[in-house]
Amino acid sequence: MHVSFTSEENDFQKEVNSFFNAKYPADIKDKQNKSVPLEKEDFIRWQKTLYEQGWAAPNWPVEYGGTGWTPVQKYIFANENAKANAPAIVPFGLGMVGPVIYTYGNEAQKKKFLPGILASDVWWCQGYSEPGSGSDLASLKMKAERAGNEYILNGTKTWTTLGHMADWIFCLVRTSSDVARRQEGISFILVDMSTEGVSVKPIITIEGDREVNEVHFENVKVPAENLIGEEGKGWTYGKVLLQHERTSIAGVARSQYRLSRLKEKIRNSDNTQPSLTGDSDFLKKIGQLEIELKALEFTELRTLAAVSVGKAPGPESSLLKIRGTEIQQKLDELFMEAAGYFSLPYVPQQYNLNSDPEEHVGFGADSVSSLVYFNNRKASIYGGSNEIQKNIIAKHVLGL
Amino acid sequence: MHVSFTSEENDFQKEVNSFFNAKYPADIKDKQNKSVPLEKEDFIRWQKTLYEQGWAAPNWPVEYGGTGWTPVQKYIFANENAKANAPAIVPFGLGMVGPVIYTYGNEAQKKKFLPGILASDVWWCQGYSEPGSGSDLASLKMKAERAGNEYILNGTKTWTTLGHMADWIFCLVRTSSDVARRQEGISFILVDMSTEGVSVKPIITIEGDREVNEVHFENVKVPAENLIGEEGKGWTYGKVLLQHERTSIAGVARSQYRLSRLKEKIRNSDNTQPSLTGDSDFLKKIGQLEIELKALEFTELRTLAAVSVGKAPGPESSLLKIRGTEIQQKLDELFMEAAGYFSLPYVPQQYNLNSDPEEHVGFGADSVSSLVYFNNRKASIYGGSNEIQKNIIAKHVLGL
Amino acid sequence: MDLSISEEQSAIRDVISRFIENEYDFEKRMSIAEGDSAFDSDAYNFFVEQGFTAIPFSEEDGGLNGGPVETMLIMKEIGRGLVLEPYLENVILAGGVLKRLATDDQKSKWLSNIINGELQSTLAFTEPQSRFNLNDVATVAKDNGDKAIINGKKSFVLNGKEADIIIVPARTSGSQTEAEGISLFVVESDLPGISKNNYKTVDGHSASEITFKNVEINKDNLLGEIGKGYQTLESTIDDATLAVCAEATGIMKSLHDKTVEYSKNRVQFGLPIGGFQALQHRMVDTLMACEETESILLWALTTNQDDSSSLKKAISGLKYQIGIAGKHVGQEAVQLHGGMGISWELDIAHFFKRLSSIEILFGNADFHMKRFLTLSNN
Amino acid sequence: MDLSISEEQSAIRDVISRFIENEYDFEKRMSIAEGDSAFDSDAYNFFVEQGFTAIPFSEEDGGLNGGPVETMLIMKEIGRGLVLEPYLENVILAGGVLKRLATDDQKSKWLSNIINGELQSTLAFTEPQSRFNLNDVATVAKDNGDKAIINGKKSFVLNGKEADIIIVPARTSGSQTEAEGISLFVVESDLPGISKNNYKTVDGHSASEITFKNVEINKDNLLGEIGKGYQTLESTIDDATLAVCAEATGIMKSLHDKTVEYSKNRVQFGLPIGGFQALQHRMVDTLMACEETESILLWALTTNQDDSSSLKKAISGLKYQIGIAGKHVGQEAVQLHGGMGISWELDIAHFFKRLSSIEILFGNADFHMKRFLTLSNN
Repeated sequence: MHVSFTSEENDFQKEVNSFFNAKYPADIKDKQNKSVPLEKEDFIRWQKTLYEQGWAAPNWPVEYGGTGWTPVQKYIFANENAKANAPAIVPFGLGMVGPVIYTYGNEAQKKKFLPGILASDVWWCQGYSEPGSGSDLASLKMKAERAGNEYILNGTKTWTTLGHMADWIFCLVRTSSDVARRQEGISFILVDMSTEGVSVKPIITIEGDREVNEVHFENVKVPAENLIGEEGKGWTYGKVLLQHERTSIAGVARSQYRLSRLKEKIRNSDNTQPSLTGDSDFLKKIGQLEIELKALEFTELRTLAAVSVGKAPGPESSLLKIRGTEIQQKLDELFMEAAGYFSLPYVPQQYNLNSDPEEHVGFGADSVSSLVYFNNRKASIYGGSNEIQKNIIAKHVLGL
Repeated sequence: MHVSFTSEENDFQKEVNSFFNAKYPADIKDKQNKSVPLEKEDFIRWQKTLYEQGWAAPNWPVEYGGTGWTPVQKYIFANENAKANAPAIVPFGLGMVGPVIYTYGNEAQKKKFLPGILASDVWWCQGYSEPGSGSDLASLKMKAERAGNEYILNGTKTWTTLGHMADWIFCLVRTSSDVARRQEGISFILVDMSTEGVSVKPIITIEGDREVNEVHFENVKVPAENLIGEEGKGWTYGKVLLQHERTSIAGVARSQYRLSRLKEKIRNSDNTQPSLTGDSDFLKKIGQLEIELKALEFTELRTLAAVSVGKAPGPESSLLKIRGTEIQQKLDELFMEAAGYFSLPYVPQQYNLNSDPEEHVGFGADSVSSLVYFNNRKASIYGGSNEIQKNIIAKHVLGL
Repeated sequence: MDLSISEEQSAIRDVISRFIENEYDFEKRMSIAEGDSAFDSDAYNFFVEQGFTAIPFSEEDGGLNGGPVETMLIMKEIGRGLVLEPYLENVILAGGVLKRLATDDQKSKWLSNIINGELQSTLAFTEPQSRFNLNDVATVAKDNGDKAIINGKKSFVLNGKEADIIIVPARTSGSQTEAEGISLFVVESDLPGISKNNYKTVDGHSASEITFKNVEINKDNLLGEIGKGYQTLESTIDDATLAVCAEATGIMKSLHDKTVEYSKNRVQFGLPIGGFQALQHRMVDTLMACEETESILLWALTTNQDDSSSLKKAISGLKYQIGIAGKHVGQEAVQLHGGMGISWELDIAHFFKRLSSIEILFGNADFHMKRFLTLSNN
Repeated sequence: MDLSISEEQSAIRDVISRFIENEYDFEKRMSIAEGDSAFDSDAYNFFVEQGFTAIPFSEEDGGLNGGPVETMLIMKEIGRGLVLEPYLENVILAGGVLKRLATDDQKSKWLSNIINGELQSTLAFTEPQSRFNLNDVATVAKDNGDKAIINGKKSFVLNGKEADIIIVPARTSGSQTEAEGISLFVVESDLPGISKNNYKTVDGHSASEITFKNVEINKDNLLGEIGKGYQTLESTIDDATLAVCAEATGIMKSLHDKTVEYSKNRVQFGLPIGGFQALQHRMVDTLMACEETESILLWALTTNQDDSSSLKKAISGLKYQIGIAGKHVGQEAVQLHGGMGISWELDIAHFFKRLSSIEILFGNADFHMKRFLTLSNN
C-alpha cells in the first residue's frame, strides 16, 4: 500500500508541468490569477493549444483522438492543470456530447461531429432541464415529432450554460409519450442552433451575470440523421453522461489549489488590510476543510484505484459529487469571510485587465469572492442536485 | 414589551425560594449534588413534602388539589426547583395519568385515584410502547377483551420507566381491531400491577442500570370500571397527554442550572485536575450552548405568553421538545468532554453517600458524566422521537 | 412579563407593512437597486412623513421617544420588503451618534434635519485594515488651532455617495488600536480633500470608499469630548447591529415562508417537493432556526437598556445567531428553490444576498462569539 | 500508487476475522466484559499463537517486521469484534516504547516476553492533571545512587491490574510541562509502594489509578537516555492513536451497516423505517462519514513514516476525524435504533460506548485539531 508514483509517472508529471510552463498563454493565466472572467475566445485558444498537444480529450479512446492515458496519468494531468490555475475544459463538447457520440453514434455522426469537438471548432451546449423538469429530469416535455426525414421540435430547455455562445445543442426530447415508464420515449438529438425557430433568452443569475439561458424551440426542423442511437433510448445515453459529469465534478485538484491560495492570503496579509493570521476560529475552519479535502482526495484515489483495475465508477461517484461541491462551497464561504467588508462592493468593472488598480476597492479578488459564493450555490443544485445524489446512494449503495 | 415580574410575582418567587430553603430535605439535596441516584423512598418523601405544602400538582385544577397558579407562577416554581437542584416530579402519576383521570374519568374514578396520586401514595407507570410499536404508537397490539364486568388483557408493554417500582400502570390497549383507522379501537385502562398475570422483566439500559422494564400481561383480569372514558377513544386521551409531556420535556430551568454548574466546574478547576479555563474551543461550545438555551428560554416564554392569554400549547410544543432534548444532550456531551479520561471509569459504587471519597476516581461527578451521556441518548427517542416531532411540525405547522 | 407590542407599536408596523405591500413591491425595489440612484427619494420621504425618522429621538430633540422595539418593528419590515432607503444610515448610525453627543447647537444644525429628512448622513465606522474592530482607527485628526485636519481612509461608508455629512471617527491620540483617543467629527462631504469612490453593493445598497486628504474642518464639528468617542461609537454600532438583526429576522422569515410555499407548488416526481420527508425535516429545521432567532431578538429587546454589559452580551449573542442561522436559512432557501433560487428574477436571490451582507455587517459570527465570551467572563 | 493490501496482509485479516466470527461472538465478549477478569487468556493466547503480538517488531527482536498496515488490519477487526484483550497495551504501547529504546538485555527481559505472551505490560501515559498533554508529567523519579525513587500518580492506566510491568514516564528534570526532562522507566508492578485502584471502564475494558510512593527501582530499568523520553513517548502514542483510529473505523462501519440492516427490518407506519427519506438521507450521511474516515485512515497509512512532521499531522487529522465523525455515526446509530439502541442486550450500545471512549483516548477532536494546526504552520 503506497501512494507514490512510478518513475514513468514522475516523468509524465514533469512533461505535463513543462507543457503548462511553456504553452499556457500568459494573458489567460494573468486573467485567471486576477479573477478576470474569460471570453469565449480565451477558452477556445487554450483548448486549441491542448488540442495541438494532443491532450484535448484525456478520456476519449485513442482512435477518436484521446490520449490513451492511464487513470493515474489523468489524475496527474488534472493536478497540474489546477496547479497552473488553468481553466477547466468547457465540458459540453469534449466532456459530454463527445463521449455519447463515440459510444452510441453511427459512423457518419462520428465523422461529422467528433473532429469539430476535438479541435474546439464547434461550441456545444446542453439541453436537458426544462422549466418543469429539474431534479425530475424524466418528466421532460419537449417534443420531437417525426415528419419524413425530419423531427419537428417544440418546447423549452432551460439553465443552458453558455447557450448564447454555442453553435450546437444536444437535447433530450420526448419522441413518444405512449410509454410504460417515463424514462422511455426519450431520445437524444443534436441541433444546430442557427436553425430557424431556435431562440435563446438570457437568464441572469444571482450574481448578475449571464451564464445560463432559456432556449426555445418553435417548430424547429432537425434532420433525422441527427438522432443519436435508437429513438426512445435517449435516457440511457444521457444517464451515462450524467455519471461521467459527477466524477469530474469533485474537483479535488482545483479545491486544493484554492485552499493553498486561501492559506497564502492569510499568511501574506500585511497591515494595510485586515489580518486573519491570529484568528483561531478562522484557522480552525481552514484546518477542518483541509482534512475534509484530504478525505475527498483519498476517496477519489480509491475510486481511481478501482477504475485502474477495470471497475466502472458506480453510484459511489455520487459521494464525490456531494462532498466535492460542499467543499467548493465551503471554500467560497471562507474566501468571502476572509474578505469581510470588501466582499460586498459590486464592482465587476474592476475585473478587467484595463482597469486602474489604484481605483480598485478591496484587495486582490476580494470583491469577487461574494459573487463566486452566490453563483456557486448552483454547485449543489446542478448536475443532479445533492438531494438526488443522496437518493441514488440510498437506493443503489445502501439498498434502501 | 418586558420580561420583568410584577411585585406579586416577585413575592411569590421569594415564597417559593424560602420553601426550598426550609423544606427541601438536606440528605436528598446532598445526594443530588453528589450525583448519588435517588431511591423511590427519596422521591416519595420529597413529593409528600410538596403535597403538604399544597404544591404537588401545579397543573391540576384547584378542585382536584391543584395550585391555581398562573403560567408565570408555574414558570417561577420550575425555575426555583431547578435552582435548588431538587428532583423533578416523577411524572407518571401527577403529570400524566392524573390529568387524564380528572379530564376524562368519571366521578368514581376521580374519587378513587386522584387523592392517592396527589399524595404520592400510589406509584404509577406508563404502558404505551410495545416491542413492535415505538414511534408508530397506533400500531399497538395489546388486547383487552371484554368478558362480563371485566377486560382480559394479553400482551406486552415495553420501555416502562420505573415499572418495577410502580403500584399501578395506565395502558393503551386495543379493544377492537375492526376499525377504519388504526387510531380507533384503542382504549385507556388502569391496571393494578399486583393483579395476577402481570409480570415485570427488567431491561438493562446502555449505562448498566435498570430504569425501564418490559411488562407482560397474561390473561390479566381488570374490572371494567377501570376503563377511562369511552371504549375505543383512548387514543384521543393519550394524545393530549403526550402533548403535555412535550412541553414539560424542554427542561429550560434544569438545563440552565446544569450550564451554570458546568461553568463553575471550568472556573474552579485547580491544578490537581485538568484545566479547561483557557481552552477557547471548549469555551466557545459553552457560549454557543448558552445562546441556544437563551433561545429556548424565550421560546418557552413566548409559549407561556400565549398560554397566559388562553391559547392551548399547540404543535409548537414539538419544537420545545426537540431543542430542549438536543440542548440536554449537548450538555451531557460537554460534561463528559470536560471530564476527559475521568469520564471513562465505570465506578457506580462511588455514587453512594457511604463511599470513601479518598478512593474515588476522578473529580466530583466526572465518572458519572459518561453514564448520563449514554443514558440520555434516550431523550431524543422517548416522548415521541425527535423525528416524529418533526413530522408533526411539518404537517401541523408548515402544512406539508 | 408582557411579550406583546402596544397598539401604537403595532400601528407603526402596519403603516410600513402596508406601504411595502402597496408601494414598494419587488419590481419597484429592483428598479431602484438597478438604477443609478442610491435610493428612492419618494419612498424615503414617506418614512419621514410618517415620523419614522423621528422615532428613536427624545421629544426635546424633536423626536418621538421610541425605543428598540419600535426600531425592531420598522427594521423587520424593511427586511421583508428588501427596502433600500437609508434609514439605518441616517437615523440609527448618524442619528445615534448625534443624539448621544451633540450639543443643542449641533442638534439643531444636523439632527433636526435628519429628522425632517432634509439632510443625508452616515457614520464611517470602518477602515481598510480594521475589519470589525471599531477601535482600530488609523485616520488621524491633527489639531490646527480652531481647525482640525483629517487624513485617512474610510471603507464601506454606507450611503456615502448621498451623505451631506459624514461622522468620522479619527484618532486624536493613542496608538492605532486603542479605544482611548478616538474622536468623532462631523465632516461636510463637499469639503476639499475628500474623494469618494462610490459603488453599489452586492445587495443593491450603496457605499463608498472615502479618502480624506488634509481635510480642514471647524473644531465646532467635534462631537462630545476630544478622544472620548469610542463608547458612543460602540453603543451606536450596537444599536445598528440590533437593527440589522431585526432586518435579518424579517428576511429569514420571508425566505422560510416562501420556501415552504414554493415546496407546496413545485411538483417533481409526481409530488409537490414539500411532500418529500427529507425536505420536510429540513424545512422544520429552518422554521426552528427562525423561531429561535425571533426568541433571541426578544432577549435583546427585553434586556435592561441601562445594563450595558448585559445588553452588549445579548446583542453579540443575537448577531452570532444571525450569522449562523441566517446562513443556514438562506442557503436552504436557495437550495430548495433549485435553479430558481439563483435566478436574478426571483426575490429569493436578493433576500439571500442581503442576508449574507448582514452576516458580515458590524462583525460576523466569530467576531461576536468572541465578544460574547469576553462579556461572559466578566 | 497501490491502495490494495498484499496477500500476506489479507491473510492476517482473515485469521482474526474468522476467530471473531467463530470464537468471539457478542455473547462471549459480554461475558468477559461483565466478568471479573480484565480479559480472556485463551483469546489473548490465540493472538500470541498467531504471531499477532510479534507483528510490529523487527526480525532481530523476534518480530515479524510488520508495519502500520498490518496493525490497522488487526485493529479494525478488534473494533468489529469489540475485542477486550490488551493488544494495544502490550504490543503497541509497552512494546512500542521498548522496541524504540530498550537495550538488547532489556529487550530479552521484557520485549521477548511480550511477544511470546508471558508478560503483561502497559504504558502509564496520563496523570490526573495532565489531560491530553503528554509533556505534563508531575510524577518524579529521584536519583538515589544505583536506584531511582518514584513518587506520583498515574491515571487511567489501561491493563493496569494485570500488568506485570508498567512503563512510567517520570520527571528527572525540568518543570512540570516541559518535554525535556521526562524519563521512561520500567516499573515492576509488585514493588512496595505501588497501590492500584482497579476498575472496569464504561466500554468493558479495564484500567487503574496507580499511586507510586517512594517506589525504588533499579536504574537498569531506565529506557534510553535520562531526560530524553518524550519523543519516544509521543511517537508511541501516535502509533497507538493510529491503532485506535483503525479500531474506531471498524466500529463505525459496523454501526453503520447494522443500522442500515435494522432499518430494512424495523417496520413502523407500515413501512420499513429505511423507506423513510429523511432517515435514508441520514444514513447516506453516515455512509459518507465512514467512507471519509476510511480515506483519512489511508492517508495516515500511506504517509511517509520517516517524515515525522507529516506523519504527526496526518495522525492528528485522523484522530480529529474520528472525534467528529465517530460521534456522528455513533449517535445516529443509537438514534435510528430507537429504544433498542440504548439496550444493554444489543451490541449497538456497546459499540457506541467503545467509540465514545476512543474519541477521548489520546486526545479528543479539539486537542488534535490544535495539534494539526500547529503542524500546518510549520
